[in-house]
Amino acid sequence: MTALLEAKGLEIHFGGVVAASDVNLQIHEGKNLAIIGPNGAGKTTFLNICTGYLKPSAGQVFFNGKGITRKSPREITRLGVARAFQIPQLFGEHTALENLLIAAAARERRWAPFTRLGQIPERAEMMHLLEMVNCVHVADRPVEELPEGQRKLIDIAVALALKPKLLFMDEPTSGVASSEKFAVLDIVAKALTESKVTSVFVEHDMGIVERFADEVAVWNRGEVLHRGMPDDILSHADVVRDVIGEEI
Amino acid sequence: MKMKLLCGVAGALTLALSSVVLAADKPDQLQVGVTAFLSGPASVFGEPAKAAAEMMVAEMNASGGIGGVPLKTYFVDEGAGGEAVLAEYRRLVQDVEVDAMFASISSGNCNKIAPLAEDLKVLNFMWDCGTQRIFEENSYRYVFRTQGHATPEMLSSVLYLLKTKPDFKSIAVVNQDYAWGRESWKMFSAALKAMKPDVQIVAEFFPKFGAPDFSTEISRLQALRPDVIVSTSWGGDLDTFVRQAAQRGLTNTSTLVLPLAESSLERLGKALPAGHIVGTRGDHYFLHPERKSDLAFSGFVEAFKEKTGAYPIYPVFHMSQALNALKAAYEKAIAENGGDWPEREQVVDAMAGLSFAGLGREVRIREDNQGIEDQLLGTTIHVDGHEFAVLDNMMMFDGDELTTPVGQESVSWLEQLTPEFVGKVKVEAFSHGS
Amino acid sequence: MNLQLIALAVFDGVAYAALVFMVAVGLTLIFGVLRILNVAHGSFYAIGAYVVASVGGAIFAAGWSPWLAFPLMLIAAAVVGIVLGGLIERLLLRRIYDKEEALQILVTFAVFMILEDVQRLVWGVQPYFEATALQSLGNIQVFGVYYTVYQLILLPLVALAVLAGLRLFLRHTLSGRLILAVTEDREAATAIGIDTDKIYLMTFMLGAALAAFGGALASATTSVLPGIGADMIVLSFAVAATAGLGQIEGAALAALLIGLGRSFAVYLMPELEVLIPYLIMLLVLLWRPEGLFGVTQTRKI
Amino acid sequence: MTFMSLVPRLAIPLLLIAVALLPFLAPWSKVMLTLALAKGLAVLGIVVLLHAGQVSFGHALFFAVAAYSAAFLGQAFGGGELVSMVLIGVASAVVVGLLVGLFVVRYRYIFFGMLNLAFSMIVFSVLEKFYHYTGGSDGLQVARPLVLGIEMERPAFESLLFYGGLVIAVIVAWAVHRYFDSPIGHMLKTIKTNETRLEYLGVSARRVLLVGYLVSAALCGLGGVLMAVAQGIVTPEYAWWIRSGELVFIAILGGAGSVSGAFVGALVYEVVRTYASAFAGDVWQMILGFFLLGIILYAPRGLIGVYGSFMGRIGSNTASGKEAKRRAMEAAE
Repeated sequence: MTALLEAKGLEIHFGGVVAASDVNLQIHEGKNLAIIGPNGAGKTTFLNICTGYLKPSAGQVFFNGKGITRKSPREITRLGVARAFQIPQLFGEHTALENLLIAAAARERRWAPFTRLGQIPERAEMMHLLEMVNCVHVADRPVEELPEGQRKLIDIAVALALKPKLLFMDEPTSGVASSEKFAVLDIVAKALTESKVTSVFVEHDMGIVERFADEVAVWNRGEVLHRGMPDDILSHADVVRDVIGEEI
Repeated sequence: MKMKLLCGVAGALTLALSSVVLAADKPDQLQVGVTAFLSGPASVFGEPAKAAAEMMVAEMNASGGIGGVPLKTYFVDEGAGGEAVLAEYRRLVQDVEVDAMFASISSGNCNKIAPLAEDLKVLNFMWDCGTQRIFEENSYRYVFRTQGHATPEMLSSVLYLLKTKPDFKSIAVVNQDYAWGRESWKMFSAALKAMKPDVQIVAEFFPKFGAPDFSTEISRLQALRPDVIVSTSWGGDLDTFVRQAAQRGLTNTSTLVLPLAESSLERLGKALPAGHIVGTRGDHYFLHPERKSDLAFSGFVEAFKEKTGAYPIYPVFHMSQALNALKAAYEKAIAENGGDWPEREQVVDAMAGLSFAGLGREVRIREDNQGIEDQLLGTTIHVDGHEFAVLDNMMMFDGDELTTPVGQESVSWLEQLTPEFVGKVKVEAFSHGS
Repeated sequence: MNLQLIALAVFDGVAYAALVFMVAVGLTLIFGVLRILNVAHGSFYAIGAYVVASVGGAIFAAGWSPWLAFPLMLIAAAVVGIVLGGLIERLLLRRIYDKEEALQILVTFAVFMILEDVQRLVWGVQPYFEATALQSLGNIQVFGVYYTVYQLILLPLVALAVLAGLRLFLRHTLSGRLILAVTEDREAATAIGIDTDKIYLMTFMLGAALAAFGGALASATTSVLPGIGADMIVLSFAVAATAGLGQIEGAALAALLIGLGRSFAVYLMPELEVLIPYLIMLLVLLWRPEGLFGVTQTRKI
Repeated sequence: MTFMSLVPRLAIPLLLIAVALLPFLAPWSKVMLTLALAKGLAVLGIVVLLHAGQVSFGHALFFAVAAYSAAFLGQAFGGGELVSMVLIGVASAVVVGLLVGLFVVRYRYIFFGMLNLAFSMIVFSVLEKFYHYTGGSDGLQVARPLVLGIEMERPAFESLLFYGGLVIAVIVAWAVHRYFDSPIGHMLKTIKTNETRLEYLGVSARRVLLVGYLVSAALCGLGGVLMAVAQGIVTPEYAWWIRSGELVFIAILGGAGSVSGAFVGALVYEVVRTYASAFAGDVWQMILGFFLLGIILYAPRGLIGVYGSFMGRIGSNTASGKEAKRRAMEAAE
């Protein structure tokens, strides 16, 4: 099994708070990795480092064997790493479809000034993506008017529109009503499989982790404490005490 | 296509309208547009000129107007900016159809308006602006200047300085940074270097137009100690400079030469000490040595002081010249037209060689449409009865001798002057009491 | 350039910097708290100057003591700050705190345009000059050059006093601490129950009063005429931006930098005089985008 | 389709025809309208940046750069040629736009505005100070240029400028409209709403903004050249901060972000300004100030927004009310 992404010895701290301390992690192609851990454990920081939003004070990140530690989010994205956010990062004034079309135009580098966004060749593909995340009925509504749950889905769809090799998702089900969480993740998982995307997702809901993760990594105080198959990890005593206990 | 059709129809319509030629009947009124600064720093000139124009027009109309036709004036604020002035100028000429325009105070506006007036074929008096370039660079049929220009003003200042203070060695300049400040210094220095080749120019400052503070320049000048400091500034800039210079004792060590200070005398009050040289942009002075005992003159001065709270300054004189030039031109044209009201073109023809007098000495229009005006300068003195400096040791220079000859360019003409010119030039002297 | 000239240039620069600081510090204070760049700030400066020049002119002409010039300046500044600043904050700014930045700036731009004409209507267009305060302190000779005590000594002292006073006020009084709290974190301050409305009003009045005080002090050294506000505002923008918006001590240093730059330019390259403030601002901002003392803010995702 | 629902769609052509015919009724207005067009073009440049949520308080810089380039060209060739003036003017605005833009696109909001201000004040000071090259604060004369080698009289030249300007304005407005609807135009808009996401799409927000900045510089430049030849003079005041403020003012007045609003705003502004300064010389700035306050406080979508909701209200009495309102808004933007 080859590592699609590899983090080696990452270090970063904010003031006195250690957000990453000798973090080493390999992400394997074709697997869904869940990251769990208490608040402030450094999970989002890890995502921020891997996608170039933060620069670690020490350590390195490799994607497909290529160093990306000092690269910007833009360069890393262009290498095939996409990201969905805890708070959906969308273009609020644009419609759901337009959000996807902009992503598609970015992917295909459609810079010609007189082609209309609504008429780019990727339109059908994007409609299909919207269908996959069950949002076709809101395609023409500005996303700032949509409920959080739908915005989360569109945020993920925007990331998928880039056809990434690797997708980071920061708490894909937070803000989604608990009765819908599974439905949402079903949709996402289906879309991921369909597009053959490797994913890493930060998650607090252990039910979700259990159902969707192929592997689990446990974070605490900026360190990776454990790593393994969901069943093993979720029954691990320390994990139950430090992470899951807190979650309940 | 549609546009073309529309243009065609409308074009035909305008043609039809304009082909109705109006005979030169005596109009109900003679309309004159006046551009002047009514806002901004130069309103120190525009406001008195406007007040004067209203007084003089009322007086003219009371005595039958021009050829029996009363005058009506329209004022345009030059302070609104060049583009608004031009728009308003067009509106007055094309819409209101004024008979003549007086434009303007600013040389910049004169530069813009002169070619426009020529194209619109409207009689235009450059009633106050000083730039000598307009008639040196182009010739005009419709544009005239009813007063002198910058060259005699600067040349007379240099001559007065050389006559009253022949032994000075060094000079510095503090002028406003805009065309007038730069051009006037170019001419002043050209004339000075030509007539006193050994003069030392120790500093040239062009602080920003409207600068509120000259402290740094004054420190520098105090360290340099030039014998003479010239400044062609005016309005608030001049007032501020003189006050700050006086406060810090610069006026004790250097003689100031201030060609435009006649317009600041009253405002400066006691701040301008005795012994400094003041020019009047012509022979413009509320105590004009030849006119002050003339009842028409002193009556106007008193009435003006009554109305505005201040004595008349040079733009008032310039306004009187423009109005009197208009009157003289129409009267001449009427006479040449056998007593009938003249066509506009006939009035323009009548401008050739016209002579007229406003509040000062007589002015004559030369063949290049430039007015020839005498120049009066003096040295400040403080006397009882005036809360501000007045002029003593006055000299009147003949405008003919000092104005660049027709067809020559001012700076090169000034450069070929010689030190002998100082002695040759004709001067009439007056003292404060005379 | 010899030592004497350097000293002279420094004196001139410091006196100039003192005046600019007074205006810029008010601007930066207002920005720090209200997050509004107040274009009308220059108008407060001009109106402060006009009030002192016209009222002073009247009372000294009536034979009052020239020493009244100094209390008059303080009173004029306070009145302009409280009345004009208060009115503008309550009637206008309060309604636009939730609007876009561009609209906020334009509102103050509109106020600036209105106040320009108000000045013209009230005081006319002729320059006022009222130097009683300056004359009453006399001159002092340094290196054979006469300076006014007012400019060489009083202005820098007043500027230092204002700087020290502001520091004391902000660090050691309740109101001041509240202002600082709002400057540092608006949301948190609101969350813990600080009455931001009151703080905004107070800050705006204080900032406006400082600008008016700058104008009042300047009125003794310069002609007061239409347009002085427009020039002062861009200059104080430059100072505030160079320092880092919201930085009070920084504004003092930036004012000094720009004041000295300007006076040395007059001695060395007079042509560059007007360019200097903007060149300094540009170089500083290119090197440090948030200004000399500004703090970078990152967005949480 | 009722008549009322047709009105919004016809509004712009009707307004265009009205403006085109005005000079026949009032000949003096031709130049005023040309100046309004020139400003409208520059305001369109501001509108482009407003789409990215950025406000430049120094865009008069490009106006001035292009105007002075045209003036220098005219002086160098003793009159010059209108077409080359336009091309060189716009090209120099774009070149300066690139130099300035490379720096300023790294900044946002207040710092973007201030840096632009600083650049424009530097250019302003240089134009004002270096008298021997730039004519100082009095500026440079721009003699009436040849048009494709033909010498023209003033009336014909002014008509050409006006109608030529009108045609160019229509073409440019259409082009900008299309630019806004293109992918890169939409990306420009996302700089306002979510620049982080844009970067996470693999797009350089700076580059997107730089493109917008160059477009806006070119538009300001085009306006500047038109202004220079229409006025026959260029002055440093073209680059002054109040000029830049005026452009932003007009953009908000017309309707922030609206293409046609830029021209409607410029037209209204120019008319109000001309009449206010003619008939209320002492208070024209005050009138404009209150006008601006009223717009921001009571009609933040500008004149275009006022028009849109007005048409909507009329339309709402009819069956197709909503449709009419939507069309009115569409037509307006």
